[in-house]
Amino acid sequence: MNEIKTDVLILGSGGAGLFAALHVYDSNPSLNVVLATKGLIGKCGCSRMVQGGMNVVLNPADSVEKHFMDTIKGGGFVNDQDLAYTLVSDAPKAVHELEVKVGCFFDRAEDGKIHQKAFAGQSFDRTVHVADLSGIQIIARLTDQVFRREDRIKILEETRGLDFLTTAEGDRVVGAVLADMRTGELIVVNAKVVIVATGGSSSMYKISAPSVDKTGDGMAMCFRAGAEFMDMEMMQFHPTGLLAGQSRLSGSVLEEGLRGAGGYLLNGLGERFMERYDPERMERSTRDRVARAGYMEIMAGRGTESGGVYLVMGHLGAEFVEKKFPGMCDRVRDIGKQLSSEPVEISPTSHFMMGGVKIDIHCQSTNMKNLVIAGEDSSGVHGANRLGGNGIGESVTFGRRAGDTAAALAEQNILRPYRQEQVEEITRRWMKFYKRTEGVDIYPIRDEIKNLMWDKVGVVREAKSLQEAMSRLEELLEVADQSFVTNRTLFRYNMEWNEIINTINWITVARMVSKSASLRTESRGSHYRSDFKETDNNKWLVNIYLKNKGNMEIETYIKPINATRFSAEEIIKANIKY
Amino acid sequence: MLNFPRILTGEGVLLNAMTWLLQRISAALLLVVLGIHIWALYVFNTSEVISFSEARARLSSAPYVLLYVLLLFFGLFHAFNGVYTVMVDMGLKTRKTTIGILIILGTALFGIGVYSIIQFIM
Amino acid sequence: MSLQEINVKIFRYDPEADVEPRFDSFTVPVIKNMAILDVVMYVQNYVDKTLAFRCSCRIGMCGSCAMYINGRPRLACRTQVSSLGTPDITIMPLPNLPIIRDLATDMEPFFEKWKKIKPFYVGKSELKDPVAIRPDSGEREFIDQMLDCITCGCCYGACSMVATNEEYLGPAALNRAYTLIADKRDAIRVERLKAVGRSYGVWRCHDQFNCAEVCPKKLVPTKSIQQLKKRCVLQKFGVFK
Amino acid sequence: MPSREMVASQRYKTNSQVWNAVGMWAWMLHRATGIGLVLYLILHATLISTSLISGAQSFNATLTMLMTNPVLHYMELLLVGAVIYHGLNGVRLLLFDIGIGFSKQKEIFWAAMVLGAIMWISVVVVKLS
Repeated sequence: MNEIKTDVLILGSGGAGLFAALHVYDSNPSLNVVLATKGLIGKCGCSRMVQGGMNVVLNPADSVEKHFMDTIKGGGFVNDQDLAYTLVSDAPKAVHELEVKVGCFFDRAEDGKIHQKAFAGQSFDRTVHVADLSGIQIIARLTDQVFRREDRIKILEETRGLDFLTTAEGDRVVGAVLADMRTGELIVVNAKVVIVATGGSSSMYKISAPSVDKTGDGMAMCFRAGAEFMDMEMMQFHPTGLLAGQSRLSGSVLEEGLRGAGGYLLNGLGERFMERYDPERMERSTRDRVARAGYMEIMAGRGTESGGVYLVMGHLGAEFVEKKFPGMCDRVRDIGKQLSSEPVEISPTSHFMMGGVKIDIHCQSTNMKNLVIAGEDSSGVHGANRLGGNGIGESVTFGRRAGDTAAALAEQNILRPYRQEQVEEITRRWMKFYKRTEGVDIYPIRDEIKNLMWDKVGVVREAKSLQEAMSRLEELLEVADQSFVTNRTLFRYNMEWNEIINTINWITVARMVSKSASLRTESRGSHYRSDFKETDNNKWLVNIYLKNKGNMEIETYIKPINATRFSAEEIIKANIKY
Repeated sequence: MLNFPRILTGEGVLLNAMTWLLQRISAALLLVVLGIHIWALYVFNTSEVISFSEARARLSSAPYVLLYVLLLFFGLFHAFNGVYTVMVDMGLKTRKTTIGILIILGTALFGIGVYSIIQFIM
Repeated sequence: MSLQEINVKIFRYDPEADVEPRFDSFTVPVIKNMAILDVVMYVQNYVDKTLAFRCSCRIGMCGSCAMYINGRPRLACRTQVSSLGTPDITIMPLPNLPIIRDLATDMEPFFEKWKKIKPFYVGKSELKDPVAIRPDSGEREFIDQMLDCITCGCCYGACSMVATNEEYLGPAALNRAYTLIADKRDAIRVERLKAVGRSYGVWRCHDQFNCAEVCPKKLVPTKSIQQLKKRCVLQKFGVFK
Repeated sequence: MPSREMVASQRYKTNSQVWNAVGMWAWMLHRATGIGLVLYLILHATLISTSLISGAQSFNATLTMLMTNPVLHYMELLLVGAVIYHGLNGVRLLLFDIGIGFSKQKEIFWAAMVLGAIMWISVVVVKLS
């Protein structure tokens, strides 16, 4: 087995992982970094897939306070306010760095300054973008900058994390065991600090937006290692996922700017149904509301034949739509439709996890030392619902912070030894699938999870379905552990083995999501309970925490929200409807 | 120290940009010069077979001599630079030797050509 | 055209175990809006689990799933089965790159060359803030268009000059070089220009347009390369600074 | 560095060209005619010069022999075709070099081919009449 000793190990090469690598290097160029990524560098994960853009306060008429209020209002007031404020106040610095240091070039307005477009749920047009496929530019330029620093940043491509290495006390991370998927070999990385930036697990739903390699690996690893989680019931569904039958294209997001620009939604009967759900903001309402409205229309039998609703752009003029949204038009054209001139079938699609590992404003895990979390893996920034454009914002702002924190921690800490028996245990845990001559086929299990989550822990939840999901997930965790790899000697690029690990990670995260969702007996943000339709500020201005008891059982506890800027009393008094 | 013009400096002796540019210029000139050559032989020429005396008559005027020298020079440059380009495209490793051989060959052919022209004038 | 099923021939090769590559045939039922990526996923998930291929975003943004499909490099996720107009489909790995296994290629040579042109932006030290450039100034018109590259390697696989000369930088790297050299904000443009002006750089391009033919983002790297050639010549005369 | 060193370096070159595209064929023909013309040029220069070594008589004799040979007579049509193709496609390439026509490269090619065909056919007609 290969062993690498390094100062900082980064898992993930999205906006957070790449920015963290840059900031570790730029804080202290003598630190060694290992950047492991599940796909090709800069290509896997979802920052690459960012379409709309990034929310940032640049205009003097706008203010970080307004952005902050939009963020916590959109988040149903359960955000960690320190984290939310960090996001809005760091975002301008991050955009500045992206433009001046990294070399991005965002679209310009008529006066030559950075253009900011309209996004849903915001009091000011503050989304900077590169046409309608912003992620490509941000991630490609960040990757190029990482290439520039290759003297210290070692890139391990197609290398996934399996599990963390911890000290005997279990409260400190000392590295991780990784698997090089090209050879099938395991690698032990002994590191002073580990940064987790692997993204969420939304792909565990039947209709989902993220890239197929984003399977909640970081979250599952953190859970197994014992890190504290928060808000796991908060699962965002994007209202406008493309509907393309059974094809993998289904669920891919048609960006929010389409609604921002004036696109509207129709149900199967041709009614503009948002009138019933949010007459004031209509289609420019927050994602949770629009997604739920669409879902309810479909469930009420007012959807289209193939179970969706329509997105209409034609009234804005074909030329305008083609010019402003070339990427979206191309995507829709791939399935034989014209976005600029005809209604396109869409459906809510599983998109983003607001919940994740609990962190402080320096991105450190609250209960695990030397574990730094950035991006979607963390929790608290977005509360119960994320605003469009705050996602890549979180990745880059917290990626920067994570890098700075990791550099400081690496300077303060010594390289602690890992425990050989833990390495052996992890190796046994993941390599046993090769040892069996027969067992369970993983693919039907994977398909079942996706359907189960969609049906029972989806846009609309209730006690009974959540209970069913939880008990089935327990069973599935056992079943998946009995799976096997068809070709026992094929270690190189074995996608089946990879899918077994993915599936186990999905189940691990799914258990937390359904458990947490069953506890919150109210509706808030993207968490909607058909048996508890009302929002209850008196009882539920709290966060649900989850943790591994040590034997994969979930321990839960509830704590009041971190309301350092806008207190619970003020929230209750304001009685803002969301 | 002598300050060479930038054209003569740069990467090694290969002068990629300059040979590329000369290949374009020679191409453009060949369109004209070769055009006149063919026109003179096939359209302007009345008899079925070209004879020495006709050729000599043409080459008695200075512009025609110049035309043929240019044709020879640019034609050979374009041809041999083209051959070299093809070889580099195919992954040629021994560039300097090849350039040497091509220059000697080209110069030899140029000499032969000039010799022929002189034969007509004399 | 409405197909019930398609006949797929997939290239199989494990460089460490097989002496020669082979083709395996599969019959795949067609679903609505089926992309080639759906086809290989179907085969891998339900028919032959040992198949290897690479994909990430599945909507044409990451550029991981470039393959050689029915005679040209394409993105598997953005190639609809129906667009090929035939029920017989042959899928091979992207050419001009070493094979890891089956359809998964090693992009290393592609990125080694990408790094040779110093792909990273180096801002001029006097630029402290985002530069104001009016969209109607035309200054960025062509650059912004060419920045859409997703480094999928389709152009690299289609280029016969890459095939015959293994040192040639290839269309994608040169296109990236152009977007930086034409960017007035960049501080090391001349250095980059010298890198692309070498024998293995722009001069190997002979306007075949194979890159433009296959680019899933409809870029024309040939044009970027021409712009670079022009600047190289100007630089030799001391005009480009 | 495992992921870099594991590289299954055995390079199996697959078919890289895009054969069903105009640009590829234009280039192939340009190369083929180019190499053909180089060979002709060498032959042409040596023949003319060697025939001149012993003066006007030998020149006239050689030319008469060459120009009345029926096989060479027809082969000359090929030569003319090659010159026309290489020249016209060369013009197309020169247009690209000065930055014109990237979006219309196929149209330009076909326009050049039509023009070339007209030129070549008229040469054939003149030559065979």
